[in-house]
Amino acid sequence: MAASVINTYADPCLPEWMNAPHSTGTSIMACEFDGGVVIGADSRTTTGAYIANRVTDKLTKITDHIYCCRSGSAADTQAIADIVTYHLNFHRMELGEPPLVQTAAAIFRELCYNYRDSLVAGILVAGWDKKKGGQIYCVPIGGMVQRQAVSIGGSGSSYVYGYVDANFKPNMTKEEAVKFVTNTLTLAMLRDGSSGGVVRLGVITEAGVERTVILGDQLPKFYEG
Amino acid sequence: MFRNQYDSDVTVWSPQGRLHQVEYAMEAVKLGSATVALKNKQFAVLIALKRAVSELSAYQKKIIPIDDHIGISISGLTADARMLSRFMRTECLNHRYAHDAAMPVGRLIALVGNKMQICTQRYDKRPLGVGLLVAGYDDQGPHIYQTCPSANFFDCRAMAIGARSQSARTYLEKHLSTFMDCDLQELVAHGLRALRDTLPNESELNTKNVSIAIVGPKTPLRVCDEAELTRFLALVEGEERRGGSGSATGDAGPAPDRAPGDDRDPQVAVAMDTE
Amino acid sequence: MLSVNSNFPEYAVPGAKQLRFEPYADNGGSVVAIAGEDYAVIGADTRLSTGFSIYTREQKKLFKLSDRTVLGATGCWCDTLTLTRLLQARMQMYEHEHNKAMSTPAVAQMLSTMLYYKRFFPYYISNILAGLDADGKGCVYSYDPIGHCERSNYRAGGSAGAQLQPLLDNQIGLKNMQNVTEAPVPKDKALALLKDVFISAAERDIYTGDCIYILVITASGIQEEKFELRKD
Amino acid sequence: MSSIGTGYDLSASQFSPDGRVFQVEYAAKAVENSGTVIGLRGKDGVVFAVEKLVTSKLYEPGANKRIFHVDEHVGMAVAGLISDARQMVETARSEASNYRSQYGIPVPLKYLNERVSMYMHAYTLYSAVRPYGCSVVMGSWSEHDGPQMFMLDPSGVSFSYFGCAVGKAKQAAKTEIEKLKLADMTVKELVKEAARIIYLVHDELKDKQFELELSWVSKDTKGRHQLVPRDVAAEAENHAKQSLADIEDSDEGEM
Amino acid sequence: MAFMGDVLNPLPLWQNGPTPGSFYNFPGNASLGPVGRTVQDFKAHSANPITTTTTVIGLKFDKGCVIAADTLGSYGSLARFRDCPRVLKVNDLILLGSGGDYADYQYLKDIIEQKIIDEQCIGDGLQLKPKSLHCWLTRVLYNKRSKMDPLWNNYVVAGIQDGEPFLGAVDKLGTAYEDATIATGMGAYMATPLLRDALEKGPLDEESAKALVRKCMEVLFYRDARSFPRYQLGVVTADGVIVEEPVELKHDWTLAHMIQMK
Repeated sequence: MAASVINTYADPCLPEWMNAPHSTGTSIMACEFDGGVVIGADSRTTTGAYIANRVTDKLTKITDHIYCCRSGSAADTQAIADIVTYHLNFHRMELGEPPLVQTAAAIFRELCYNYRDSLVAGILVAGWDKKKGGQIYCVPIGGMVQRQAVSIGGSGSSYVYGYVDANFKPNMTKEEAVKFVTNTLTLAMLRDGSSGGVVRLGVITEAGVERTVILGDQLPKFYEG
Repeated sequence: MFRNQYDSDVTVWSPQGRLHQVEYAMEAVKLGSATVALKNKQFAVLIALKRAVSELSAYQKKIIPIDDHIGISISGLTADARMLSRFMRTECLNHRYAHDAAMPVGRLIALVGNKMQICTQRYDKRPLGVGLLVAGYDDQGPHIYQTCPSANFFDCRAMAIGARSQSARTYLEKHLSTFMDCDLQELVAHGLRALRDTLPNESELNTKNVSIAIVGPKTPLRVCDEAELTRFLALVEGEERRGGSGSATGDAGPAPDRAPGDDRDPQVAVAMDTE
Repeated sequence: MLSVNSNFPEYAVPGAKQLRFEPYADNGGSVVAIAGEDYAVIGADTRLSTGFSIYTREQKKLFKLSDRTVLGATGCWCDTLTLTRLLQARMQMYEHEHNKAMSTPAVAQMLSTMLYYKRFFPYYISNILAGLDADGKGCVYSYDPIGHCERSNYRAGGSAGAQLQPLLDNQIGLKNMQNVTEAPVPKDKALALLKDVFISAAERDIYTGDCIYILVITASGIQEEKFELRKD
Repeated sequence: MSSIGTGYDLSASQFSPDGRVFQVEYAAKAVENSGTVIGLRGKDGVVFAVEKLVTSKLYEPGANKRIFHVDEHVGMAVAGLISDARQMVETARSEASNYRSQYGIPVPLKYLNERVSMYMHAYTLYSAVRPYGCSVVMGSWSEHDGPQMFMLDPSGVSFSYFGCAVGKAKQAAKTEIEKLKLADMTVKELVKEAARIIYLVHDELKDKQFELELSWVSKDTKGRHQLVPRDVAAEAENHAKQSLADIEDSDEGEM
Repeated sequence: MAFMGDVLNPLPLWQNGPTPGSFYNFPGNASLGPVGRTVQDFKAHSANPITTTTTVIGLKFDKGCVIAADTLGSYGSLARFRDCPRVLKVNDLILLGSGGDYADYQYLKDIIEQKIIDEQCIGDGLQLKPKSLHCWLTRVLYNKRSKMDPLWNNYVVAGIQDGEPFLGAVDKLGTAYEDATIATGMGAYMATPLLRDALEKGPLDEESAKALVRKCMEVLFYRDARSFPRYQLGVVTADGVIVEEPVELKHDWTLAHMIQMK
């Protein structure tokens, strides 16, 4: 996640992190299980090598049953999430029922595709609805959309594709899914300098969302030789 | 015809649920000379009667080619027809440009219908005072369509519109069952006989006052030249004319021949009628 | 303008090539047209290629615009497709408005205007128009991509145009020849010459080859002919 | 209708002293003159039937339809001025297509109906335009929402129905529809009933020829709106003719 | 580049006349809704393909055409999405294959699908034909390239045109052609020679055409670094269009034994 402010008046003599292009990094993840989805993210926002915020919440609420995990430019993704939230709330009133996850994903895609040249946004849209239960849609940079059973994103994700492929099982229980997401994100944070801090989690089921945090010092331990 | 307070605007419904302005526009179609369209299994044919405004003037053009596969024959306000034909030509051209294929006839007519409807619903417009007979050929074979000022259109097996066209329609209805299986020559002959029934007693069809257009498989729309017209006219020459049904009033000459009570054309009621 | 690579290096796509969009492509091909007293012949090879790969070996690059006018076009193929489509649409409009078919000189003039109208984002095409004029004489018009138009009796254009034109100058224009008398070129000789020049073009130009598609325009109509070239 | 002709009935943007907008009522009259249209909503789908009056022998049989597809899953049967109705069909189609392109899923009928109603209503507000002279019935079926049907008037008012009728013989048709136990019936049964009702209410003295148009959208059609297949339609039509003949026979018997 | 300003705006194609193509409502010609235009006006168009797919192969046989493409969506060198179907049944007459940017393909796919729904709604029984779709795609892609905002795709259109097989391709510039064999991307270099060679030996029937295409997919899997061993195959004949579920490629590595390990 990038706190990105372009400061064109910056003094060229200042250190890199005060005016340099804003370095970014994130690890986000979403995983289907029996009855819902688990979403998770690290909490680091960087400007260059400087950690601008160490306890960021990158899981953003869209509706009661739909959340998105944001990666890319913080400003871009927040703006997009706000627009979609507005749009879906309006749509819920028109329809008289909660909107579908697929609908949310379609709006995200529309925005990300139409402004693909101006935005840096990789988003996971996850949630639960009556029609199809727990769902995850991945909207990467470029503006395509793809439903996936498990999806990871952000710069940290490149380090853990193998772990996800090796450990994902369809129809996990909620506890298994939470454990799996926590482990994956921890591994990503350990290898990606741009990701770190705490692991923020959300479990979305028919009952709504259940948010938890696993603090940085309570993360699972792995080989660090 | 007397005035009533509900006929001043196209945006006013009468208490009976009628639109008088639209119905009046339907009358304009009957001011034009008659035109006939009919088809067999392969070909669609337009046959029109042309008028000359005076001895010195040329005959008014009645048939307008739209594309290689579509032609229209008009009755009513020529200027309105020109506007519509320009629209139709552009649509056909665009379809060809984008799809490298001829525009299906029915789809073109649907577009025309929707365009014409707009001006039957707005205060600042008037209905188009022209009826069209459209002959076209596409993948589904030959088509005849009729359009009205009411923005209504009909997929027809044969049709006639214009002054005293009732006689032509009577002829067409009578011989309807034979059209499908007859050849092109016979088809044109039927059309000419139908058209002749709309003529006053003392006038005759000749190469000057008749236009014929033919379209069919591997036959791009062709408006017949004089030689071909002569050949076709020869088919019906010298035949006994049916007993003057088309000229009950004896109103001769090319002047607008509207006579009250004459061809009380059910078409008007029909087209505005909501069936 | 945000650039993923300079502003967000973490999100740069690893291994992806950064491409600059180039709206033009050179798809090769050559056209030769020769006009005679009462005929015009025009031929174009049928190879459509880009760089070292051949899209297809049987792409006709001649467009019959009417019974007496044919356009040969090579260069950026997407521009060719668009230009000829517009040209055909405009010719049909002309026919509707004037109730007659467009003459070759009229098409020639219109083509020039259409090309110049895109002066600042031109159609990258080498156009050669052949046909019969109002008097029934053969005519050839050649163009540059932005609409310069010139009438002549013979012309070569396209990827091998520069190689072929001197040969035509010599053989038909009788340039640099001594003791020759100018005489109209008979149709058979024009056809034979056309095939010969393409054979030599296929030898030296990799963008020309496979086959020649020839159209012979006379008062009685347009005849087609094909002639095989080398396919490597 | 005491205010008729007093000059308060010439514009859609004008109330009469007794608080009515006559132009809208007159537009509804145009619908009343039209061939009868009925819509029946059963337990697994919706059936439309239209009495299409044929005013000339010269028309192509089966053409000039009064039932339209709005989207894959939505059908629309229309009564009133057909040219006005076609405009409504266009509006509904573009609404459906916009929804699909924006949200990536088929438009819910409830939403579509609301949009089309708003459009229809807008034409009852201004003097510069006239109200539409048509009523439309829309129907759909989906796994999630089951069968749904709405009818929309020239006034822009719409309601959801189990069974509805509009056009010349709407009263007679309504009476017949009320006799049916719609909620328990399948579309296969409803098609027969729909055909029978149209044949029954058709007034042979006033309008000689007519064609019966039938369409359905149901679980069996996988939620796609389709014209009823030719053999099923023919069977329903025969059944209708037969039951009509039976009634006539029994009438004669009583004489 | 001051004059380029004219280029980015949709300019009429000639003065004082109806302009086929510019007032025709192509996707991308119209603004993208209330917000679309404002940003488009000043944005620099230089989009690169992001999530990409590789080769698509098309081959004509005596009674129809076959198209094949793998299901991998690559994110640079990362094999990011493994389930990107890109062989599309358009209607009973047309099969469409696509390579290149997957987001652009999804965008155009939605538009094509709506086009087909619109046509079904008309209900006149006429169906879009492959040649028409091929032409339409050419126009769409050319218009986009003329705005310097291309759809970064190659399309292969296969179908039955008036009873005869049709196979055509369009690239991101709007370069269109028809041929009996088409392979885009890496396939142009590695599959085309195999396909042309087979076709030169005589006409193919459906089974031999499918076998040949499967062979090409295998070769491409060995030699194209962005390929994937799962692919879809679609066949169009006069009987209709069939798109297979993705199948696993059989690959053979026995060659490895021939290398002497030291």
